[in-house]
Amino acid sequence: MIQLTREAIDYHSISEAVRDPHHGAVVLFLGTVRDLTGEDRTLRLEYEAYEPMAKKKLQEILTQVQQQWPGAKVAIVHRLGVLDVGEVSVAVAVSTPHRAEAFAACRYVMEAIKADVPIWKKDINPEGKEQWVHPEEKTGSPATTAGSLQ
Amino acid sequence: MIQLTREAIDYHSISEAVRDPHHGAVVLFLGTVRDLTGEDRTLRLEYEAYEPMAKKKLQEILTQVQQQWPGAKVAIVHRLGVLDVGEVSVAVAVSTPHRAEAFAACRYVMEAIKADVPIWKKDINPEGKEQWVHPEEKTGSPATTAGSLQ
Amino acid sequence: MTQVLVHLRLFAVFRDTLGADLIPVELPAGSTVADLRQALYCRWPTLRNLLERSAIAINQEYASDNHVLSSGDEAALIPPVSGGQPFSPIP
Amino acid sequence: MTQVLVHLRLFAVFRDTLGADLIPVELPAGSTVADLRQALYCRWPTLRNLLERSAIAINQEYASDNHVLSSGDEAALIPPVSGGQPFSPIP
Repeated sequence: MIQLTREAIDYHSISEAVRDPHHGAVVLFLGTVRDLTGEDRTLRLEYEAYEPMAKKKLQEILTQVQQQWPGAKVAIVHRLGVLDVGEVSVAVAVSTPHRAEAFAACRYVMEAIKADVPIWKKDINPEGKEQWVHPEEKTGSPATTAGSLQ
Repeated sequence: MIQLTREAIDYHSISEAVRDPHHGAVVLFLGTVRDLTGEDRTLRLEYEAYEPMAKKKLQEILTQVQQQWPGAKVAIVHRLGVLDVGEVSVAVAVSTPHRAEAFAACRYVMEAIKADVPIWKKDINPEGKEQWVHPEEKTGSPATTAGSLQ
Repeated sequence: MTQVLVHLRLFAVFRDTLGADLIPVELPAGSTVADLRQALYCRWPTLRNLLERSAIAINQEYASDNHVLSSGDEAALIPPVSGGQPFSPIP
Repeated sequence: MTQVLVHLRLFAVFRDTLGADLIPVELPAGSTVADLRQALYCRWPTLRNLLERSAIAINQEYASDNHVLSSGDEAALIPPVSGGQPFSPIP
């Protein structure tokens, strides 16, 4: 299950959605808006996506998870728009028969989202200064995604 | 926060309890009762603890987490008594500033619980056969816990 | 036809800085993603550093430099995604 | 005093098999956890394999074989815990 939403994420329903009588482990990850990055204060974050491509990339991540952990149940919801400190920006729930795979698959999904899915955030500080967060690493570069490019 | 309970675990409240405006990551693990182990069917599990020692060991795990990941917020709840397939037997929620530590600390807690906390389960199959689950590995042996023994 | 026209979507810092979310770019027929990059470097020299760190997607897929453009392609300039702390290796 | 009396708590398979949750064990003064183990092996020879895989806790702490017992100690026989699948190394 994949969703981009402008509403608060009901993460409880997401973890319920992946539960399965054959599966003994559920791992839920929540990304939440932090008020401090080093010494810099954050008042709000604004998330923006290239929506059709983001959905396509998230779907590819689900496919990759199925290849590595067949039968895993996965739900991914990412929030868009303006979020206050403490709000949930992304929720990923995974269930598998045993715990090692549930941790590994949930972690895999989060790293893949952060590396490849076109969703950006703008940091708004208490003084009203706005700044897009674009880390030094290059996104989706041939160097990191060459395998899927040609 | 540590709890042994004979009631259904309200895991949503546990993940809420560890949320923190300084923390950008929450990882929740749920252990649930699986209906199949290999080809063996499970109808119910019964969990039993050496309660005062289990609480003491869980408290030690919290201390170890604070040493490795200072400031992490952690909640551990383990269910005791008879559980049906699909029910949650253990819930561990961790929050930290960044996701890598939240995954690592939650995983650490689960491995430590499974290795060292005196809680046992009895498997009851659909034919009514009951069997305590005591894996081949030795629990709390000097070989694995020597560091804390002498 | 000796020209190829692509519509380039802009997001985040590019959209805010350039004040547009879609701009048309005309290039000679047979141009590649590398040629599109060069055209963007010439058009917005002050954004070169960020452009170099950005990916280009063609029809919602990350495209390599030697990808040949077609008229009507949906192109998008993808600045580095939010990332969080530097990625640790997946265990 | 030449004897030490410990109260041994039983759980899970031991409690079910032996039909008791607390049994007194008398040993010579100065006995260690290793001596307690030997006494249990002698008393319940058919459970030896499981006893060997079990830990002994003294006053709610895992005890090494050379730990010397005191009268009134709360001892517990801890069969292997539920575990789940074999532990993979913590990343």
